[in-house]
Amino acid sequence: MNGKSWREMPIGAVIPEPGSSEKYNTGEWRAWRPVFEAEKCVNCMICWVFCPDSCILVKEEKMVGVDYDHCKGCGICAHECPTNALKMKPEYLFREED
Amino acid sequence: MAQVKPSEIKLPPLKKLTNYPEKLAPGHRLCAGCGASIIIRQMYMVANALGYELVWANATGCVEVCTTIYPYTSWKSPWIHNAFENAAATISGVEAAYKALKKKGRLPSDKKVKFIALGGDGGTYDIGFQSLSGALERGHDFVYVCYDNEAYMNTGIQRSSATPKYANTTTQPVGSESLGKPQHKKWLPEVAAAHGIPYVAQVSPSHWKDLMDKFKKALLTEGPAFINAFSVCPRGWRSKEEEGIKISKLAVETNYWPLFEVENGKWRITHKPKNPKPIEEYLKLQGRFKHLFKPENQDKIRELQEEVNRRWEWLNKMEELTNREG
Amino acid sequence: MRPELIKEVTYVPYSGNMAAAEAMRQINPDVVAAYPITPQTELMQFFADFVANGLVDTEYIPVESEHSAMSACVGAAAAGSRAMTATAGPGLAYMWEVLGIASGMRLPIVMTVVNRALSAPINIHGDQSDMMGARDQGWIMLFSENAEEQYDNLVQAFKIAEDERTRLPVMVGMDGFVISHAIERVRLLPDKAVEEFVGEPKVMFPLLDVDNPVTHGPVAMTDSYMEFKRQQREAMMEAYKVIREVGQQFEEAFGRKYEHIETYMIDDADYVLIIIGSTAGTAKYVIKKLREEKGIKVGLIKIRTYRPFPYYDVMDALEASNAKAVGVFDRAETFGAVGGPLYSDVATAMYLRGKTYPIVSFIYGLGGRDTNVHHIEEAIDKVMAKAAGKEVPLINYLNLNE
Amino acid sequence: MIEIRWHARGGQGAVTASKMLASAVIKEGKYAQSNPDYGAERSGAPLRAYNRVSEEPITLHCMVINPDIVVVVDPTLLKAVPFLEGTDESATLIINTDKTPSEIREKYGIQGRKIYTVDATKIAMEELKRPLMNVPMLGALVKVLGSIVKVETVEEEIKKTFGKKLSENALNANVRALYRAYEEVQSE
Repeated sequence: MNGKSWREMPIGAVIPEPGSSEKYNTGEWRAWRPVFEAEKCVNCMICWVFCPDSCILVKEEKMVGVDYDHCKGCGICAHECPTNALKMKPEYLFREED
Repeated sequence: MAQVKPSEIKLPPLKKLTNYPEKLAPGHRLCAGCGASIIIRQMYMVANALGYELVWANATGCVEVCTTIYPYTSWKSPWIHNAFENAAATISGVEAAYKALKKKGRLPSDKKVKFIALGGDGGTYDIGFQSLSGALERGHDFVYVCYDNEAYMNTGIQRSSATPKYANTTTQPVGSESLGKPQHKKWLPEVAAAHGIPYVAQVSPSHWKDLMDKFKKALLTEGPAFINAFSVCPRGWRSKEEEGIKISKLAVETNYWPLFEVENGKWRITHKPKNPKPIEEYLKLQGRFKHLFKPENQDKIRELQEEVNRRWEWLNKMEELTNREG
Repeated sequence: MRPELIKEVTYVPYSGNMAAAEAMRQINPDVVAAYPITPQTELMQFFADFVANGLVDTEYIPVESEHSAMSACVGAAAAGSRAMTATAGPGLAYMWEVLGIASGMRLPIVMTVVNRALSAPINIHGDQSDMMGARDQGWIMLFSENAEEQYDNLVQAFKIAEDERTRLPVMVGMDGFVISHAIERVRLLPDKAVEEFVGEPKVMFPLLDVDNPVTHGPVAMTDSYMEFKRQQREAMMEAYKVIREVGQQFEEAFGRKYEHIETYMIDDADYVLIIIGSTAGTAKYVIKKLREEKGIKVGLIKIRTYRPFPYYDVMDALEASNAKAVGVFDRAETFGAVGGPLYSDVATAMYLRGKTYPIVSFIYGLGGRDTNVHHIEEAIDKVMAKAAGKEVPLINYLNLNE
Repeated sequence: MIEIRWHARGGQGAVTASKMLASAVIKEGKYAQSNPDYGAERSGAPLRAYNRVSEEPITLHCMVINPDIVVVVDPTLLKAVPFLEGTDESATLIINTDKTPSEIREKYGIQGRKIYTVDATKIAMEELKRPLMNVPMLGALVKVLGSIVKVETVEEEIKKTFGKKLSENALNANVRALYRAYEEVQSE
């Protein structure tokens, strides 16, 4: 809920904070989780170029993992990965750990 | 500034592109496996590499609704939504303002800017068609990108003029007296090309190199450019989320979604599958065509194949015709 | 540099369209997006001529429809530029959706509306149904009696629209043909004086500030939409003050008085007419004549600010008079409601003060139907009859073939 | 305030004449209106145009119903349109005809009203070589109006209106036509 008074909100529903949706956790939607095995990865960046949710984490041109706060678990990365470095596993396996 | 031919500007390899910040923030609420955000991200990869700031006008539709739910926005670029049918008119105003403020020395930033109008097929082929045509004809310096998922997906899979024949939609559903949409899809890039604008292209995110190369050309084009992008919709097409890119590839490899461009009147097919796959390969992965696989409907699949062939031949003729010597 | 054309106050024979175009030239907006429609067409032709001859620095977009005209203005205003347009009747109706977007996004766009009838049947003539149909779209609405007022109102409009307290678009209406096409004496202000009065654009959240990217026009769900609408109401209430302040500044600078309403011979009036637009001028003539010839004391309240509606001003004026009955003139219908839109507003004003004057409602001038001296006299007769306690129909049509 | 109604046919320039009159009056620091007959400007079709001229501000924004002066630009309209409509016996008529005022009075059975005639067609044909009677009729009207506007101011308006469109010869012909009608207009 927004909950803010109309007096405090910017006029015209302008959103002055770029990229604020990062605060919104779409990772909750996930039923399947892409699990990354770094040793199989060749850093081809195919997963990165196809991810619909900007969730493939890359540092210094190397794939380092998945942003689980936002990944919705569509599975495209795993499906397209040429080296099977990403595999989809049921989310419940991990949720219990939380 | 010296004119550099787009072909002389090379995009860096994928790895290098990862060095730029993501301009479409996660946390947007597009469906898992949505094609539209893949397209937008690939466009940003090009803009980042070429040093362009993109200013967006987004038609009402999935992307608009899902990326800007107050107080959240996924955009790290200036972005405006006006209405369903007027993204092209809106960007016309923004682009005109840019020219005016530049002339009057009142631009707040001197960065390299390009104006992008973005709409789904509903906002582009149908309700936004007049606005699109007007803006193309007037020659504004902008790129119109249509993410074509072949129906009004935002509101629950209603047919559009981009819906292919025999697809099952909620406003022309399959029933005892109906096989889905009775008409073929509108050939919109061809219509856009008929405006005589400098650049028109059809792309698919599965062929990302091709997409990026075309978006690069569109960015470097002075004047209007139109790009029609294949945008998989797992929810609306009744397809598997993880198969989005696979389906996109098949759309190209069956010639259902030819990759082509029209550059200053010259038509060019940018990818010619050596052995095009039969249309069934593409159709069978999507629930919206499920009814065509009943034995009594085999002729309908043939009909769709014929339409694919017809467009493919037409494109080949256009290519031949517009590239003749002398 | 665009040339300075008018260096001192000049009296010219201008039509309303010419006066509006001249105001636009002097305001020198950044962007104008417009589509021709009778009786506004001429206005845009004059302006296009200014563009073609370098008399303005404006980026002019000859769009393919009114819908796109307003859509482009929304884009241009959000971008951080000063945007103007003009339309009439069906053109305004076609813009309707985007009108609410412009005000909802709080964009200070300024538009002339050459008031024209709505179809069907199709009719190109003067009628205020267009603006009355758009009255809940969140725009500040001013009406002009004549060409000179249209000019003056446009000169004031950006100061009203861009004020931080308002940030609302402004439309200024003048009656089609009878004002837009008729030549009258108009006082033009010097180019420099207008430029100075209008001032530099006041910009908020400009889209073109790519270093500070903002999102304009997001989705607001059930948890925030209503708050934004409440803001708009507040802005409109603030506009009531701002319009008055700008009117005072205009008077100080140029000597012509602009308030929310204009009263004419009201102080001792036994009968009061309330009118919007050009017919208020005809009524002034009749009032003067009746007073001179027959000693009948009639007065007039002319509504200049229609949104926000000046309830207090109307009631102050009525209470200061000797009004025994009031005639309210609507150049628009509201089928299925009592009276026309102005009738409802005046009745509400009375309710707010706990005062009820007998009201006679007049519907006049639809589709350009002439309303002349005789018709106003006929209306005054009815108001007098009502004041005398006689039975008068609640709604009366002027110059209608019964 | 004087109210004027013009009767002419589309293409004869009555609307322009009406505008030039208003402009000249305004130029002299007085008040005027000029209204075309909206939406009926089809070439050859009968049309009306209106003027109001006054020493005082004019607030009337309705059609001219009871004109003080009626100007008939085209003599063929005398039979075709009710040119006396809305006038009373105090009205003034200015008619383009080769007849005298009393001949016109007799032919159309006109009671009261002051009648002026001028052969504007002849003036137009001689000076302009074309049947453009608006300028000569304007000359006659200016004469009848008397002190409210000077013919020299109208001449300036003609030069301003036509200056860019016409050759110097044609412009001079118009000015001659204006003055000739101004002099030649006759009353009973």
